[in-house]
Amino acid sequence: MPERDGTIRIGVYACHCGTNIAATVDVESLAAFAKSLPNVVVSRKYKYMCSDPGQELIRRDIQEHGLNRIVVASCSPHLHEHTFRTATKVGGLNPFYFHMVNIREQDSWVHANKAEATRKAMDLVRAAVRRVAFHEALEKGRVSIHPDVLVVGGGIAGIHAALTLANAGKHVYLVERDPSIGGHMAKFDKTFPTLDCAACILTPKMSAVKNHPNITLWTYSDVTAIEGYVGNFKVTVTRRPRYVNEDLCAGCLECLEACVYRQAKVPDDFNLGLSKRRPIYIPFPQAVPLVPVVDPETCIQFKSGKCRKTCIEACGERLAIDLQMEPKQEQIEVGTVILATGFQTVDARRVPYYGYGVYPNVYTALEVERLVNASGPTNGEVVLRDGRTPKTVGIVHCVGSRDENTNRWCSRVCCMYSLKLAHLIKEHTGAEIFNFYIDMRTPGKGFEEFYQKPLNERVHFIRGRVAEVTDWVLDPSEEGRLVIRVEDTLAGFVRRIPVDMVVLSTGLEPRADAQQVRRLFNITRSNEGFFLERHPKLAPVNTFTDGIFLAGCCQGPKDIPDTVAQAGAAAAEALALIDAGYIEMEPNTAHVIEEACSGCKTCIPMCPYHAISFLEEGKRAEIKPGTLQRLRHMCGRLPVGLYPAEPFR
Amino acid sequence: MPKAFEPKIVAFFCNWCTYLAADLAGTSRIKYAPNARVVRVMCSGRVDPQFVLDAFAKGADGVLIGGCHPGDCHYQEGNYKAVRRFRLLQRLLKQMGIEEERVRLEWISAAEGDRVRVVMNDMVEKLKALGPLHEVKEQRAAAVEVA
Amino acid sequence: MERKLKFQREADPEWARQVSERPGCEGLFSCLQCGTCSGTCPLSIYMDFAPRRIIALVREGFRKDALSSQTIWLCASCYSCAVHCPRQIHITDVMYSLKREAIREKLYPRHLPIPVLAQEFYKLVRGRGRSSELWLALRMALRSNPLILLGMIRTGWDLVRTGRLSFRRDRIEDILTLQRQLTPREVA
Amino acid sequence: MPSVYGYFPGCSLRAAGVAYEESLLTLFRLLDIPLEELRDWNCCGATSYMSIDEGSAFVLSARNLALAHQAKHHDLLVPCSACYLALRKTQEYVEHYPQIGRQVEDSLKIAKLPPLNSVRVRHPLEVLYTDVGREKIRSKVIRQWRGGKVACYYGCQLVRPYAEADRDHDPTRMDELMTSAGVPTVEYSLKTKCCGGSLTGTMHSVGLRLNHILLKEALRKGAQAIITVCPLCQCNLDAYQSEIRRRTGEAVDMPIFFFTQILAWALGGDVQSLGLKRAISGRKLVEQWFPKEHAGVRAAAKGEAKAYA
Repeated sequence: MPERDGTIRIGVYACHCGTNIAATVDVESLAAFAKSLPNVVVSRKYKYMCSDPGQELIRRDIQEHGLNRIVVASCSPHLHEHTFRTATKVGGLNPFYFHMVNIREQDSWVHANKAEATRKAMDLVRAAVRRVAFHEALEKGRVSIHPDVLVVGGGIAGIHAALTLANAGKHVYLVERDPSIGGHMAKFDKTFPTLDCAACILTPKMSAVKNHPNITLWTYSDVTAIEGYVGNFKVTVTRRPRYVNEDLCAGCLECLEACVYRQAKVPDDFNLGLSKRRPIYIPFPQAVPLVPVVDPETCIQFKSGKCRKTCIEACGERLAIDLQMEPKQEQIEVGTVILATGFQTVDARRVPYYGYGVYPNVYTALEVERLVNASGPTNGEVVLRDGRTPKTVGIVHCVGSRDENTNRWCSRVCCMYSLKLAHLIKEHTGAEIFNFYIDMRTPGKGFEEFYQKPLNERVHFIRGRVAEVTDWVLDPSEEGRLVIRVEDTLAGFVRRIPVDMVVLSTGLEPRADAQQVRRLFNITRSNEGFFLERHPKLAPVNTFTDGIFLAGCCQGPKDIPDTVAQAGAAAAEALALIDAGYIEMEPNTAHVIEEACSGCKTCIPMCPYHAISFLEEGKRAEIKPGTLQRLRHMCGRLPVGLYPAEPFR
Repeated sequence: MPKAFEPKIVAFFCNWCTYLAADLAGTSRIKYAPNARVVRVMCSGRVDPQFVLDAFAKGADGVLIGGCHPGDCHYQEGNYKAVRRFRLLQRLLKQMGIEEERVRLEWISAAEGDRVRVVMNDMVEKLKALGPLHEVKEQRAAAVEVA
Repeated sequence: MERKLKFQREADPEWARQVSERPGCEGLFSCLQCGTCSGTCPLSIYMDFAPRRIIALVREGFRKDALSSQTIWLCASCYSCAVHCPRQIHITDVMYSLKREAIREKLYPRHLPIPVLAQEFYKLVRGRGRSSELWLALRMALRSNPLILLGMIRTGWDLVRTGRLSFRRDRIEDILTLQRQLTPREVA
Repeated sequence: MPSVYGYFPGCSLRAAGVAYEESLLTLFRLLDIPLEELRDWNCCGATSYMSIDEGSAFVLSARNLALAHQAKHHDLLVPCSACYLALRKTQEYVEHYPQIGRQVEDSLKIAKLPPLNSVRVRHPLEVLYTDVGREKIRSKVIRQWRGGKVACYYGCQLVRPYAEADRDHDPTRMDELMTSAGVPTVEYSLKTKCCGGSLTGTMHSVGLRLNHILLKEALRKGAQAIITVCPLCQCNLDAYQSEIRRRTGEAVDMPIFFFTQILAWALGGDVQSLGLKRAISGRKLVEQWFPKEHAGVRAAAKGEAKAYA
């Protein structure tokens, strides 16, 4: 280390960032000002400090001018702190002899007055120059990464991530809350824009999960506790009783037929209540695992204890049905976690003027997905609740999207799935179809081409947000039908269009329990409630908690190709950690100055991670080995001997 | 007064929420008053009352502490510690004759870029109404020194 | 034949900005032009420009077209647009603001009785502190189209017969103070 | 529930909506809820005033609110939807826009009135639903409904942006109160569609058309009468039916009631005190449903209305 005679020799570098900074901050004066500060040996300005030549400046100056402290005034440390620490290190200094000043995000971009912004930049640089002199050399610690991975959520995102990891030879625990994996995709009939049969592409992957030697699949289960830190998470999974033993059941489904309920009477969740099931059921024929579930809410044995238990009889000597089953807890250790907890569709009742829940012939798009699905409740026939085939259908876009009264965001997939449903309903019924849209969004490979299909099938496209779906009659032709009232903004007048069936293209939103999941995993949510990625462009599957990655719609609405791509990316990030075998930890954790510690024990209850213990021998506090990685802050109650290391002194 | 009073604010922003919110305000090009100088801390729980008193003693007219919303702390409960300490600090400042409004604790999540603008501008407004601290300080110099 | 061509010099973007800063008119520029307002408006079918187009005219700065439209006067203040708007624009308040400007600038359509009624109501309430329907109807009709009265005779008689239309002109006690309070003011 | 409510009748309840005031006062007497009329109240400004001068439109409403505050009322009962909206809107704007707040305050100083305070503006529908409650009303019903089904029509201004009286898109409180009083209601999807307000006077044929649609749809849904909460809606629907008949040749003739008339009747009010004789349309049904022999349990004479003042 070129600390020639113990004197502090600081290099200050002010970045123009093109005109991003230079337009609002007088970088020339800033550099000149820095030169005048104590201990500053070199002060330079450069167009792009983060570029190779910019970094090279730092390296050369360290060597030529014997610098031992570096200050860069440029963008947010969240963007380039790592870059410049590396440059400092390449120059031969400990990377923590570097300090960064944010004069872009928190100065040039948020102020308009150049004099004020320049003065602010000078203040910040002066403070940094003072501060960097106190920096100490720190060494990064290393933690080993447990090679097993936890994937939470068994939709297409979780399935794809789990298979990718398992194929790479890593052991995966896949935890799904529903009785079967498959998620929303299992409900779809065809997928846009190729019109592949969703089941044909999904079910092989579902079976692969079940049969993969490297995947432990726990359905009907929840993650109920997690502790630890990257590389070393301890996870508790609670498996709810399905009252059928997965190991003993052969999937013959004879118990279903044998149920004392001759008629299925319970609304079927998987078909969104469009069909009925028995108290013992499988969610859908291709369910994985193909093991029935008993619903204690409706099973006579659970309600009265007086059932003939014909299901147990039918199961015979397999003895797979166990009505005494209790919840079971599994403890596992994993090094990384992939969250793929998905989304929910907006409750259409939140837009009351569209009449969902009031008029039986108003459907949500997901319900219609089930209607057009060959394995759905009507075997693929699009029929209304009263058995009629609709002759006119209205598809209303943006229900619960782009609306300050419900959700502000565009849900990204509704335009495309609405086009797909228009095509499928047309194909199934020959009905006259009206699509009502605000803007048609088809940005994806093959999407715009797909838009041509319903257009050429003479589907009507009316640009206007539907004002109401109602049953009041203004013209005799409207008697007994639903009337859609809308301004045809392109034709320039208000129209009333009577239809037999209304399809509400409901948007995607965070699951109702996203907040609990966020707390459980200690990650962040963005404004709208989806899980927040570390950086929207450069770290789209990382979270702010190391070792926890995101895949699929829990991070934001997206279609199947994007979900699968993101799941692959999350798996790759996990693999990168696992294959490195260790991760370097930021060294900004607490440590104890042994000679100063009086053994007062004040710090011990302050630490939320229980990372501090008391050493009887020596009568002083000690940071427990191995817990230090989570202890990345000082809580502020600073007893004499406990000392936060740089850079957050 | 010869020139309009521009209050000096020292802001302590937590690394995980409010600092990111301030970055977001930047990327969204939201404009706000340039009176604050931001110090990045890992957690609002790290803000020792001593830091605040020090800032006042060295010429700040106001101190802003920004942390994650309750329940959102990256370190589980640092912001709860911050709020407990903050309440005590407010009482202490009052006894010293420093108006409570000069120190402010705000929960600003990483997604609330615009909230940074609202809080900053509002604080500058309020401090302008209060006037510079040092006038008060001169009268109560002894009290500050004791702290 | 009407020639439909707009030159950009006819637009007044500064006016658009001013309107968007008036109380209640914020959010004008966030309009999606989705047409929910026009669709839900019970009167848009009688308007020369549906409410959505008024918003478009305002934010593009076509001041005269917006202020001289019949639309703003047909608005019955039912607020249906405001509660349905996906951008929560207070369209009714925009209409009010345009009405006031149209009156001030004398740009309102002369053949419509509605602005006449509004002005007569204004005078009546300023003068007496209360409104009385009979006098209001008479004055409006005399100033716009006396033939309106013919159509009202039957209804008017029904109301008189059932004691629901009084010839008395009500006035509050403290009218002089109220008049001092009501010096005309525009908040924008 | 406050022990006494301030009462702001508004111009319409002293004119075309007089039956509303008569039945409202009877109903509140039957419920033993005292009302105290605001001294020297003025017009709320309605929609027209706002079209000319916004600042002084707020002053008009503010004066009434300040009078209520001066009289130490916490709750101000405002039966007319237009007045209700004007007062609520004024409160919101004064709160939200400091410049409006300052102007209003200055104008109140001229009249030596106190600054605005948190007087709660309440519509009778809200008071009956939340303060009195359906249970209490059900327990006090002493007359069994002998009429047909009714359509509850809420109109526009009572349920729109500044209102707290009911849900904006799908209000149900009037229907629930009617059910509590044993009156069958129909699903009426036009319940919040505008009646046109003053357009019946200015753009006559447009106004008639809007009211025609409302009447026709109520009939189609099997209602024999429409119940309203607003003097303007009631007047529009009631007073123009003969003209609608003349113009369309359709035989519409249905009574239009105030909800207070129905409730007060169910609670045993004297038929003479409900303003029923002021009905213009559907008189045959009015007489059939509310026969004269239904003298009150305790007669509330017409003149007594003023006694509250």
